[in-house]
Amino acid sequence: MQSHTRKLLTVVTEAVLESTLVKDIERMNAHGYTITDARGKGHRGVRSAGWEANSNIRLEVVCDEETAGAIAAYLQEHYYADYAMILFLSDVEVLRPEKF
Amino acid sequence: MQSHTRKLLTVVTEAVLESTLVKDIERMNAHGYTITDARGKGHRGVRSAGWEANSNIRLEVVCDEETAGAIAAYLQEHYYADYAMILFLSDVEVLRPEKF
Amino acid sequence: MQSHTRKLLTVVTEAVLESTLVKDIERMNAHGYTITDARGKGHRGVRSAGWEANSNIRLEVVCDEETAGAIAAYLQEHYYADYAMILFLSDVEVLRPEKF
Amino acid sequence: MIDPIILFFLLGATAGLLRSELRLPAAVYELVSIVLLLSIGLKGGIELAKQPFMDLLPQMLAVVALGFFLTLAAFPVLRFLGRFKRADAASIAAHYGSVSVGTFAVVIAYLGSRQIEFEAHMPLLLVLLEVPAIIVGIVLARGLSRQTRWKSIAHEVFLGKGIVLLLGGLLIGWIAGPEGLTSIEPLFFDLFKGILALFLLEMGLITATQVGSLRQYGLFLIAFGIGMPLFSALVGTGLGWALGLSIGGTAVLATLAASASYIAVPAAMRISVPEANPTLSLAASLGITFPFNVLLGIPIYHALAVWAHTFARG
Amino acid sequence: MIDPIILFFLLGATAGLLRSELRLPAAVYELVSIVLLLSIGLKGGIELAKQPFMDLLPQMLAVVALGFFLTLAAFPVLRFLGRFKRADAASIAAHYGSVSVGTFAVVIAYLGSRQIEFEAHMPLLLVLLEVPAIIVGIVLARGLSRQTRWKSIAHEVFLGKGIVLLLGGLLIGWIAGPEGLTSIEPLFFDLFKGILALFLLEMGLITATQVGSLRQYGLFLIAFGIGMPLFSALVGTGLGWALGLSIGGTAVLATLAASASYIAVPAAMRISVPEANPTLSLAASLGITFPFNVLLGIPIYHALAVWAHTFARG
Amino acid sequence: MIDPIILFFLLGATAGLLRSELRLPAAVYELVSIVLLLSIGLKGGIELAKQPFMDLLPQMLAVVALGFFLTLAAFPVLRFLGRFKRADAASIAAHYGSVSVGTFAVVIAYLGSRQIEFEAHMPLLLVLLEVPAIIVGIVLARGLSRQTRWKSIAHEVFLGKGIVLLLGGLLIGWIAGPEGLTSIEPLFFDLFKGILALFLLEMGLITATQVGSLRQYGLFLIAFGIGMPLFSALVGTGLGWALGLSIGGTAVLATLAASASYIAVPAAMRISVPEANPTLSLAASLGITFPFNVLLGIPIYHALAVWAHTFARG
Ligand SMILES: Nc1ncnc2c1ncn2[C@@H]1O[C@H](COP(=O)(O)O)[C@@H](O)[C@H]1O
Ligand SMILES: Nc1ncnc2c1ncn2[C@@H]1O[C@H](COP(=O)(O)O)[C@@H](O)[C@H]1O
Ligand SMILES: Nc1ncnc2c1ncn2[C@@H]1O[C@H](COP(=O)(O)O)[C@@H](O)[C@H]1O
Ligand code: NA
Ligand code: NA
Ligand code: NA
Repeated sequence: MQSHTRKLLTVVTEAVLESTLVKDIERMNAHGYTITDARGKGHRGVRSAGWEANSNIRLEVVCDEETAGAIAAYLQEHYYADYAMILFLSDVEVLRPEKF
Repeated sequence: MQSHTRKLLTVVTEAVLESTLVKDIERMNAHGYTITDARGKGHRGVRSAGWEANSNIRLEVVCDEETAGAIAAYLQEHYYADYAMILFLSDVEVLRPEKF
Repeated sequence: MQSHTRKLLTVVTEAVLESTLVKDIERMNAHGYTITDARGKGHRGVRSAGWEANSNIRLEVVCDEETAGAIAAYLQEHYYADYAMILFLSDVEVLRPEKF
Repeated sequence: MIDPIILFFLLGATAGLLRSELRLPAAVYELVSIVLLLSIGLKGGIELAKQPFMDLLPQMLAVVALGFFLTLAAFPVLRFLGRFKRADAASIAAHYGSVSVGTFAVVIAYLGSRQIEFEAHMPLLLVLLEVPAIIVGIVLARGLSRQTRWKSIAHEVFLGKGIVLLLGGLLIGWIAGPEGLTSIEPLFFDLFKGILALFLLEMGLITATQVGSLRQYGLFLIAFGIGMPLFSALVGTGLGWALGLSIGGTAVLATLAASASYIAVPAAMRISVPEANPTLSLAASLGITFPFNVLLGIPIYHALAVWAHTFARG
Repeated sequence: MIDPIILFFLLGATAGLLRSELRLPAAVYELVSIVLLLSIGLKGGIELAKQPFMDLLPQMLAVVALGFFLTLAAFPVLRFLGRFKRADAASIAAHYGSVSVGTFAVVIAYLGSRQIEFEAHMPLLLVLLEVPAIIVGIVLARGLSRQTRWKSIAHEVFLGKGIVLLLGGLLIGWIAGPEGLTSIEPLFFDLFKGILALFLLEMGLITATQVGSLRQYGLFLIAFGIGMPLFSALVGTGLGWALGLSIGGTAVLATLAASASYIAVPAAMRISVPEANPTLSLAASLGITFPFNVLLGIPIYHALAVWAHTFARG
Repeated sequence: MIDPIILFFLLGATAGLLRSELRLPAAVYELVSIVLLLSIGLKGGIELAKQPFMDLLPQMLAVVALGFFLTLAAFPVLRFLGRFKRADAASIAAHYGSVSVGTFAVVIAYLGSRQIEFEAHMPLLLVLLEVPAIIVGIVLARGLSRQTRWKSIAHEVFLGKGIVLLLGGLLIGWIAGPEGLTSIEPLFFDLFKGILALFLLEMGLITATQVGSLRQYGLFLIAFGIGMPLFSALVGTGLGWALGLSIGGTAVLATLAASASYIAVPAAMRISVPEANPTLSLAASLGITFPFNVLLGIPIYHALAVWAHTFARG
């Protein structure tokens, strides 16, 4: 069983951005994404998920390094200034590289 | 404080598989697992978690490299063909290696 | 676009600890955290999230290596003995190091 | 006059097609279905208490046979006319041989608001009709292989949420009887149609998500999704008439036959026939047959029942 | 005598301020708002069926103009007196030019328990008053630039959960009429005030979370959060009187004018004017204006309406 | 005749033991408990309004003493007969010195359906009986150390969800009075037993999950889980009789004494006595005592109350 390295991009941001981000990501050639509901705290204060305006999502994309970098740069440029958002990248091994 | 390297195996798949996967994983000597509800999109289309048949789970197992490889290979062999599923592996440090 | 390495500390533990942990983490200089609801199984048995006493949370903190180590050691010392809890660390790249 | 609960379905479907932000949280959907399943069971149970169980045996057996027959009838059509893979044909056939509780709730509401009586043990037939199709579907896909893990399949089928709540409700209603239940009537009976309205709103939203898959799988699936329930309703009407059911009861049985599962069967097929593509069967069952039955089918099946009874008498 | 639903609000606010563990799951909050929005729509729809639509046109146009006017009136105050950034002033103004469905539900309950009649098409005006402020707010923030993506803004505004459920309820009520809806009354009408009580409990909890931000942004925001609704209520009273509304109807219109959005507008602004700080507008709208209206405002607006009608007659 | 709500509990327990797929989402469980807690509080509050508060003081003090006494009585049994670790014995004792709101709701429903009157301020005693056991439990585990953070414990205890909703309901009922509440009756009073049925369904499912731990911890826990409530019920009956309560009131007080906490105390112990194993106390309280009380205990405690009153009079 051979494994291949890809990037996992994780974004935590405001739930209101969900559909916008999904469109962005698809346009930038990611082959998929996974979303979970989240709450948290950061520079823009507590986001406790008690109601819509106050909820976070946690979005993950597994993709090649280039795509991950491009998406990260795009999100940072377009949303960091105005939205509660963090993102980070890590290395993951996948078994079927053609899926990502 | 000494730390030890283990593998983190992450699986995103259909919620309907939850109890089956849990049995598989336990049989293959993982000492635990963590599950969160998720939604997403991949080769098998949008899974928006609006209702049961359409929901994903995100399952994590921290274990030694061998177990992780074995589980990954088993899942790939048994479920990749028929189910919406991705999996990826990464390196993590744990403090108490005997727990995993 | 330059990237910087940070640590991602992930903790899975009992939901009842949420507010206590959040206070601990903030006191130890983490700049933020993200929480999702979870269920799972470990040495302390099945925690199926059917009701409050039985639910887990999954808490993530991105921070520098020192803070991550300090939080991990603190949690291990104060909660490992009495609570269902695991924690693990991994390396992540962030774009804006000043945020973490 | 159009029933308001149908309007809720249309509202949901329209909102879904227009890609509105409207969405019911999964927990609300589950609450609503749990209450509906229990209500239907309880109502049936109360009535079951009134009649000797033995009298129902012939109807019960007939309905089980109906489930086998409909699945077996659908399979060759799908396999040879539709050119579906064996597993897909078997899985879709199982969906159509089984029943939809949502459709059942709508036909009950339909008859209720027109004050048409029907045999009160219908929920029992609903439960019975859910199961045989699943077994036939698995056998059609797998053959009668030794390897089929019937024990775990039985567990999956009989201990699924739907059957447990329906059967549980039936038993509670049976044991407690009408007086025993007065204290829980406000939740389970008075709110029934309001909760059904919320359920149909959600069903409309879900139905709308199936349109994409339909476009992909084309005309045959649409034709089957309308033709099969019409055929099944004819068989159901005939059987209802033969069993001596009232007009209302015949209409309910025809609707049951015509309805296609979208909860119990998909879950069972996903586990037992995983190579079948769930998108196909759900597109047909949710995208075509459910809205067809709810909007047009039920009045047609009612007319069929009236016609069968008049024809027989005259 | 104080209405019990107000007590639920105070309970929630107290629990929140004392940092109690009490919390309603997000799914419960959504269920409760969905039922409230549908109830309000349905009730309005039933009454709409009784009168020729054309007679309402003048009121509808007047209410749209009111939405434009209130937003435009709030903006300079925020920009020049409050010294807010352009985007922030525009966003807060949009919140106050639009309406709060929760406040509407409370004024309805208030008048209901005092048996004061009001024009039954008020939910229609509610829907109409939600929209113009959003458009004005975006234009104030962005100017009339070509780049503004009006299509996606229109989608955001008209297909948001609130409008879809209110309008959907209105249409269903209109089509089905009072008799058609009897079967769903137990859920949507009988439970209305109980569900409103749960909603206000949650609103109290949410309001309490805004206190921190208020402390940060200070006196001007508090003054605006009380002064603006009083001004808007005066305008609303005047308009209600000029349109020939009853005392109850005038009080409702004044309350609508006085209320500030905390669902539809925040969502729209977050997408269309992202550089506006949402903490500011929510602190004002949820932390000040909602409790002010619910606890003190509504009786004041009612008194205003009585006064306007007496004054006019006398 | 068996009450249908008990049947819902049995349905849940059976489904759980058979490992059915049936599961109520956490949000539904929370909604159901929130409504139950508020209903109980409101009902008590209405009645509280009718009597001078001072008359209740003796009963209130007696009930607080009962909470202290039961916890102190249970501890040595667990520590020396059961050979539990100090922390475990203290924690289990606290569970049994406190009360279960679910059991309270069942005894209320039981008396209600038999039209047996009871003192209407019982919810107030319920609240009072929740707290002392927690304090005793912590002291038993920790000793009277200076380090115990009583401030944060008090916060945990008095601002937990249960107490806030019960007390909040009591206050709202008290202030608003019976007429004030008519508008929210349909949700909080008419649906009470239906919602209790859903709650017991879920409790059955949860109870079933405790069987595994019971097997592990064995006979002593089972004996304690039945013996302790019987003893407590005797004490409660005696106290009820001594305080001059009616037969119904005595039965309620006996049931309160007999019931064991599974919400407030577990949460408090988990934070304040973390070294106590929560599996032990929950297995006893949920796996044994709750079903015992609901299925057998309550009729016994009722018989006890009748017997005490006859015996006393005769
Ligand atoms: N250091 C951190 N570690 C983990 N999650 C974080 C961190 N900082 C922020 N977050 C998450 O990202 C969201 C937005 O962050 P911010 O833009 O800093 O407010 C927060 O609500 C948290 O959920
Ligand atoms: N590239 C990806 N990155 C993150 N999650 C993915 C990706 N591809 C698929 N997924 C998740 O895995 C599920 C199944 O994937 P698939 O089998 O490709 O449909 C999807 O519903 C997503 O939640
Ligand atoms: N090996 C593991 N991999 C992933 N999650 C785990 C593992 N072990 C434990 N967990 C999670 O951590 C929680 C507490 O673990 P424990 O203290 O071992 O009972 C469990 O309920 C699981 O959610
Ligand atoms: Na069928
Ligand atoms: Na306004
Ligand atoms: Na007790």
